[in-house]
Amino acid sequence: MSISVLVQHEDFSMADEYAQLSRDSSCGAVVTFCGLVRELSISKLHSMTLEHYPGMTEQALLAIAEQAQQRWQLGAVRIIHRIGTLTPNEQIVFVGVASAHRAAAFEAAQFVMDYLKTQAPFWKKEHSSQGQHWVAAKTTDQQAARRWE
Amino acid sequence: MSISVLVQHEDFSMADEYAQLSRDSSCGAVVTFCGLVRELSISKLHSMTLEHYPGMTEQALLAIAEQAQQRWQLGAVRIIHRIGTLTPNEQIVFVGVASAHRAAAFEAAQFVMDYLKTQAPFWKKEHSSQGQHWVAAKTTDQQAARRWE
Amino acid sequence: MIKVLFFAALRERLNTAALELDSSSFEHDASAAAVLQHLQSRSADWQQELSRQDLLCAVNQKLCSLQTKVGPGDELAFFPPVTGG
Amino acid sequence: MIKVLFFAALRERLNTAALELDSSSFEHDASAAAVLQHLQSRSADWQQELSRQDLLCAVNQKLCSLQTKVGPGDELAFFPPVTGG
Repeated sequence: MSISVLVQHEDFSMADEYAQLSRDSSCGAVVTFCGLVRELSISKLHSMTLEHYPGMTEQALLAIAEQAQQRWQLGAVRIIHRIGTLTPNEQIVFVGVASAHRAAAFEAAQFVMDYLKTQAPFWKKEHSSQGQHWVAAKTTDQQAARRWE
Repeated sequence: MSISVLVQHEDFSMADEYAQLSRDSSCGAVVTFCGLVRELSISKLHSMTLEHYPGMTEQALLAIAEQAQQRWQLGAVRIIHRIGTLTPNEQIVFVGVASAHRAAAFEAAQFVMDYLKTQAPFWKKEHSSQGQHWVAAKTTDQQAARRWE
Repeated sequence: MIKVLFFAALRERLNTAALELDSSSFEHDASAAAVLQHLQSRSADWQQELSRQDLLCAVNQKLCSLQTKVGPGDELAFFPPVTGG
Repeated sequence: MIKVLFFAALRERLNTAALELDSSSFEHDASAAAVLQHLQSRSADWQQELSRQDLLCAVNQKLCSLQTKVGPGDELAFFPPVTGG
């Protein structure tokens, strides 16, 4: 079982991440999630700044990956989250899970995203044509995380 | 909304598929599933042959993608399934979904795989050190598909 | 004519991929079950192979029940549970 | 010393990223709530910002409740609900 988490300014390559995840010859299922910076509905987004809590963030992501590993039989879990300034269409977050079974891979990837959204110390600030403002947390994310309790 | 399905002998490129799916600037979430040929636990797998029902298979995949589109708000659904002879570690199937919301992307990708597993006319034959045999359908796949009814 | 196709293990066991039946030998509103019954009567082997509980049926390339009506020009297919993905 | 950190909107509103408190001014088994109360008493602004219902607290880089005990050398952090991903 391989777990790895990264918090970085640099972009990541989906192709490289997938190649790494699909290497384990006992895992027939690879699920990936990618989150990207998207346009806003009410104003023009110029950029987004991602703040984090250095030290705690890495620990939180690692703890989430370890919980996933305890709940499901997984071959690999990989989490990458970017910080700093990102512009529309840029990649923000990658979660990849390899497993022998697709149900485990799908559920673990969802679990990781739901917990990351509610427990990993990242904060987004949007810079748009209407000025800058901190993104508000969504109750739907809290609800999504609660289903795993 | 873009739907596309392919049934082909040729391999596919996860990188190309992801690049295509992540293009839609209104979709912040991209979920992919890849199924790969894996080793057998009891014997050495030499290869696997995938038979299909030409014509019906494409229609079945399209119908599954369309049902997903009706159930969730999606930007794109892409399904690729290979046929013919595949060797260990080769890619078999790709399902990619882009959506504005991650829950929709995750659920739609799972739905597509669950229905593909139980409704799309493909049959696997394994060629191993113990001879050749047709893979048996799994009741867990039937159960997985039933949860969407 | 009614076209009948077999796939995978069933195709191998029957040693038949496709055959054409004269639709005039069936009633006007015959069902897939009637065609199946006709095929089962061909031999003890066919009887056995085509009586499996898990046999799936498609009419004109759509999964359906054996109650589905079939007629001239229709394409029927029988096959084991699918195992793709 | 007890180290206290603020993040994101809270950091901006308090205009403070970090501060250090003399741990001797707290009881031996003081909780994060006691530290929070001390910080709230600094001004009306701090009182308001640090009384939000959705305020999260981490002790030594782990999310925890305000009942968690803190002491010399500990790192406390207060921040708004997280919005990564």
